[in-house]
Amino acid sequence: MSLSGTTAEPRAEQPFLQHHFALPEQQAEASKIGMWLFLVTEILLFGGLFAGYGVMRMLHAEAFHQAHAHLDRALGALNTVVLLVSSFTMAMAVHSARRGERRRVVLFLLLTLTLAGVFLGVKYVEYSHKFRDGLLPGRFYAHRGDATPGQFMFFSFYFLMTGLHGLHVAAGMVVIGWLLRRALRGEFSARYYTPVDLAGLYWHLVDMIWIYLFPMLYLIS
Amino acid sequence: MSATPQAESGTRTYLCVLAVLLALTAVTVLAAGVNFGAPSVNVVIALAIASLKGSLVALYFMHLRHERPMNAVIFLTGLAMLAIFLMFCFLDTASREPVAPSAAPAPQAAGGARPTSARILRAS
Amino acid sequence: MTDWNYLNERRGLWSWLTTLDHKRIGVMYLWSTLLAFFLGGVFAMLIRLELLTPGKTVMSAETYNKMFTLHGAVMIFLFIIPSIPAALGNFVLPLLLGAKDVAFPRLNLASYYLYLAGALMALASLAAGGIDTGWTFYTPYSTSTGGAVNLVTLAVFVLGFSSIFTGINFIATVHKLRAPGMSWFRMPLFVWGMYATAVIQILATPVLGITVLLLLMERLLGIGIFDPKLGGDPVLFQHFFWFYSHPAVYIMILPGMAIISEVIPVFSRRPIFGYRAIAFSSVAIAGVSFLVWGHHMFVSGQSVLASAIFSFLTFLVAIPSAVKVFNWVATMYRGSISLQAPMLYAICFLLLFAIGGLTGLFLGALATDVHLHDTYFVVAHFHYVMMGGTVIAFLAGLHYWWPKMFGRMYSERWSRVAAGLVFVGFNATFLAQFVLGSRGMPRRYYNYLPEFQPLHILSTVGSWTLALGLLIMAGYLLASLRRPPDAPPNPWGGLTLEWRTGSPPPVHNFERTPRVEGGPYDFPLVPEEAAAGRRP
Amino acid sequence: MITWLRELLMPAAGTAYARQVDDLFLFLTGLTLFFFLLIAGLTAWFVVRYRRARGAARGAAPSRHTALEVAWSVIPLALVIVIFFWGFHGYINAAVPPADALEIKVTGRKWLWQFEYPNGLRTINELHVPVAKPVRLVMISEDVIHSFYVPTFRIKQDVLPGKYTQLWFQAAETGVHRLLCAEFCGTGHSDMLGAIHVQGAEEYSQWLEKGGEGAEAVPAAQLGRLLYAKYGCDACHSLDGSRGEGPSFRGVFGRPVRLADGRSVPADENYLRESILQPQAKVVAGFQPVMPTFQGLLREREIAALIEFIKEQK
Ligand code: HEA
Ligand code: HEA
Ligand code: HEC
Ligand code: CUA
Ligand SMILES: [Cu+2]
Repeated sequence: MSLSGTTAEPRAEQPFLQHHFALPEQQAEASKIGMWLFLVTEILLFGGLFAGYGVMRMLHAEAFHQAHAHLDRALGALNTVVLLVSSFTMAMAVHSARRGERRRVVLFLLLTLTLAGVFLGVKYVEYSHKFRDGLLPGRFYAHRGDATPGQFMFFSFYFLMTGLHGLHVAAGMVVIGWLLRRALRGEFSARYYTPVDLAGLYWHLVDMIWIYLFPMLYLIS
Repeated sequence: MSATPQAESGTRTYLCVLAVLLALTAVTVLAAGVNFGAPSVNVVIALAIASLKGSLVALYFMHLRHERPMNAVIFLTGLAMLAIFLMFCFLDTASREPVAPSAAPAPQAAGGARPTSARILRAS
Repeated sequence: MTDWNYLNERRGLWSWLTTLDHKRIGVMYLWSTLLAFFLGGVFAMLIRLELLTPGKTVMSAETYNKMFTLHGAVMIFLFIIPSIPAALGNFVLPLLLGAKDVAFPRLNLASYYLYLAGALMALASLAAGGIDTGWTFYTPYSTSTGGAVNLVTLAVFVLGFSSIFTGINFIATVHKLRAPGMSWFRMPLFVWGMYATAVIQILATPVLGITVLLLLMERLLGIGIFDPKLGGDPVLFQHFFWFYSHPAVYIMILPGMAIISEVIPVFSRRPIFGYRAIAFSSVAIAGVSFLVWGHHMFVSGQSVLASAIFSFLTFLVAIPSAVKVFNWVATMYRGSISLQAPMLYAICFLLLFAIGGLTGLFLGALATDVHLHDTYFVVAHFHYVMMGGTVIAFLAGLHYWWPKMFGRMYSERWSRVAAGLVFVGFNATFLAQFVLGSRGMPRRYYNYLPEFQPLHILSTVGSWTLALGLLIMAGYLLASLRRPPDAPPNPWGGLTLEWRTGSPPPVHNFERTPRVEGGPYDFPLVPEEAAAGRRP
Repeated sequence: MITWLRELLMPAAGTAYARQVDDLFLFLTGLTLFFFLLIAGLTAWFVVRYRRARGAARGAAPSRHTALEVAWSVIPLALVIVIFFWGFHGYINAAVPPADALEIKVTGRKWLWQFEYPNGLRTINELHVPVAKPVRLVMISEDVIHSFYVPTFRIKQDVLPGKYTQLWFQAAETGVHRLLCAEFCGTGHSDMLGAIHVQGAEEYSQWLEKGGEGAEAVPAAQLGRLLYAKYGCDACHSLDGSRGEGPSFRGVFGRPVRLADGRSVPADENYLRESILQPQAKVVAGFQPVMPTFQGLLREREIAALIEFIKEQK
């Protein structure tokens, strides 16, 4: 896609079109490529944690197995479901935006936001249990009577991974909130909804990462 | 516009995908309970299912199925790099030579007896 | 020449700090990185001074250790990584593509402010007691030593994202903002180089981010992953670190190679030899660079199997570099060569990079690396590729685009003097270090055996010559700014798009979006001797 | 010419293996010189011949030439593959010690090397080995990563905390070789030196019998000075009064010492002895308790010698 060709309508009618782009398509595609590149960096950021987790698990298989028993599978599964559904609602939000159905966009964004809130709520419950039992990362690990040593290592990674992921969820909520505001102002249309599109991509990635975290942390058998 | 999927995937598609995702979640949880002999089998199964779910999200929710291929290329390159990173980290950890003073046993004396990769390489 | 340009259309500090113009952001990056280079250079001079005699010359061991750590960190994270892409690249890439700006101007500015923040944090660490870990932050030393390590790791994290943002911007720009008629194989090779660089920046830098975060967590929470006492593995840190830092060395050299690929054809008035070979080798280097990081760990306790694999893959990287070198040389054949400043530096690059790269083979070979690892041989190797390669190429680019950026020509005579001093001084400084290393002088040594002193003296004196050369360069470049604008739009007779607009360019780069008919180096085979734009 | 280069670039070779390494090193040096001269030569020629001022016959020149391009990709490829196997061959032999090797345990710590021989004898910064017999070092660190480096043997191996690594060599002739620490480990990194004494079988076994003694002749204070360097006290304690990792020995003896816990004790013989054997017992104010204990490492006579030596530093 190059600068060639002229825009259908004068720029005046395309307030969102930045000066250095010739066409809305060009701008939209550029932003999309940018977003995917950003998602890749996110994957590799978490990748470091995956690598560390994998190696430590190779070195302390037994301890990891013992330790993961302290996690609440039910809550983990619940959160997985919550996040999957939120992913669906987000996809619907984008879908409606593309169709220019502004009211449904708002509706689905609201749903997604609530589900994200639920997710963090559940995490809060889980965390508070761990804190109470002294299942804390690193040198703060205070749990007594472990069968095998080195279980703190599991919780180091549990908190690092879910923590970083949680931060991403929170950030996502901020973005969705901002989208809601713009959607309510009716700034999006079938011709311009890139922000919704990009936020959607981000949200699905956050979901995808959890899809891996869940079995890695909760389902070691 | 060309950024949007050529073949619109509609509400129904999204609903189906969601259903499958939820089903697969149930499957992993159940599978985790079953004992397939070696624990490694469970790990493989769990990760396989996760990858299946992941690709569904990527293909439909993230439109990669209908997008222009460029974005998919970017995504896959990222995954490839991640794979390389994990692969070498694990390979090194798995193939370290257990060394020990003949008195005390090595920290991970597990494979003390088996011919170490160095010996194999040397033999070849 | 146009009197309204990006420099003077809007005035005042505020107009700079809030600008979204890639040219202005590039210029801000340029001054910042040059400042960092100067700073790193000052530290270098102090290092060399201390090494003039064994034992204490001017500073204590503690100070010395902080000195080389800071020197390395500043040169790598604050200077060489951003230097060519974020400073020169930001300025010329859109021009070369015939675009009005990069794809995401706001992201571009954000990148600069992240850089600024990171730089300030890194320098603040000086006040906070400095750090003595070496730029490689090896655990468990880095988790047990005192000082401002936490602050610096955070700084590195921030700087990483500034670099990532530049990468994202460049890739999106190359894909979406090429001028009409500019097919992929009509792109100047500089763009290809930048593209390959951006790929590495995006794929490698996040891992650096998580690495320093884990290091931070290790220090704050004692999570144990790198701490043998807690069942962790200190060698794993080295895997994490080098997964970024080896590709990072190609983040450094690819832009350098990219500049050389522009300068040599222009000053030889010849189509570049093997355009596609050079373009693809850039991409090849980017790809393979992810498979070789273990060659920094041959004696680290890494498994023999891993070492063997990494050693083999390391050698494969050498091939595309070889291809490039030979193509550059072949380009000069039957050319019409003029030795103006940029070409002078380009030729310095050819010679110095060849040495630096070839000595890389000593280090890639297992048996020899065991002896040479962590000796001055390694120090010499990477200064030949980084200072002699990248920095010299950066200077070539600086002299090549200086007229375009600031609308001024600089003194030809002084530029020759400076180049000469730099070349001689550099070799004196670092050739000596090859011998030091192969004779068994370890690096990061505050104190050394008397038998090594003669070579250290040579090296130190060399560094003074080098510094003199660079200071002269700084002198005439800065002096040129105080003269009225005198640069023609196309002083060197280049064919790429940036020469088709004013020097300095107008705010939106081109009066009219240019259309591209031919390739970037289609010089007429028999060049008119009236070399375009020679100064009267 | 070759030997001249070898002498110029490499330290003397103390093992047969070292010579193998040198061969590869010299081959690579030749390769480097060749390609450098090739590139420099061509560049110089073109620059002179085709200077813009000069009206040389330029005419048409191809901007691509497949045969040429293939050649200069394939030839380097072939070369590097040769180099790889050459280097790999040496490395793999160095990596796998012979089964019958004599085993010595090495412990690295900030900033000294400690050796433990099969018969339980311990030495510091001084490794004694028999000539022409394979020796296997099993190494571990007590703090950070160090690296065991013997330039004349062309061998190096990082010494890790919490995990054993190994190294082996077979010294060709009797003599003394230098041992260095090659991985940055802090303030004393460049002072973490040692010596490897390669002795004839006879001499070596006698040395072992005598429990490593051999310095009776030397008067106490002189012996103290030797030990001061040998045991790496100099890494932390200066003699010129300048403050290092630890306090200077200059004028220590006799004056009252302020301790971290506020107390003040006179620096008499007993204090010095204690400071050497249990450094953490009385920590000097303003210093970290980083001094390693020398309990069980020093023979009675050596302790006396060190104290004598410290007393002399007025
Ligand atoms: C600009 C940065 C840069 C570049 C481009 C390179 C390029 C290369 N480097 Fe280097 N390297 C560093 C920066 C760089 N390096 C740094 C900073 C360190 C130390 C980090 C630290 O520890 O602090 C290091 C360390 C380092 C090591 C680890 C040493 C050790 O610590 O033990 C190794 C080992 O394999 C290595 C190898 C190579 C190789 C094979 C290349 C190859 O890419 C070179 C390819 C180029 C050529 C081969 C020359 C051109 C070709 C010809 C002239 C034709 C003839 C060619 C053939 C016959 C093959 N480098
Ligand atoms: C980009 C990378 C880079 C560059 C350019 C340099 C440049 C130099 N370096 Fe350094 N160096 C490193 C990266 C670099 N270094 C790294 C990564 C390490 C390892 C650190 C570690 O072990 O952790 C290292 C380590 C290192 C050591 C080893 C320390 C040790 O192991 O104990 C030594 C010793 O001689 C040294 C010397 C020098 C010298 C003399 C220069 C000279 O070339 C410097 C010359 C520059 C100047 C004198 C400044 C002049 C600048 C200006 C005048 C500004 C220009 C302004 C305008 C144009 C307006 N460096
Ligand atoms: C790792 C560094 C280090 C090494 C090696 C070291 N010391 Fe020390 N030493 C210290 C430090 C730090 C102190 C001060 C804190 C303390 O008293 O523990 C100290 C204190 C002392 C003192 C008390 C000095 C005073 O001013 O009161 C004596 C005596 C001493 N050391 C002797 C020795 C001898 C003898 C050796 C070698 C056999 C040696 N040290 C090796 C670090 C070191
Ligand atoms: Cu021990 Cu350096
Ligand atoms: Cu490398």
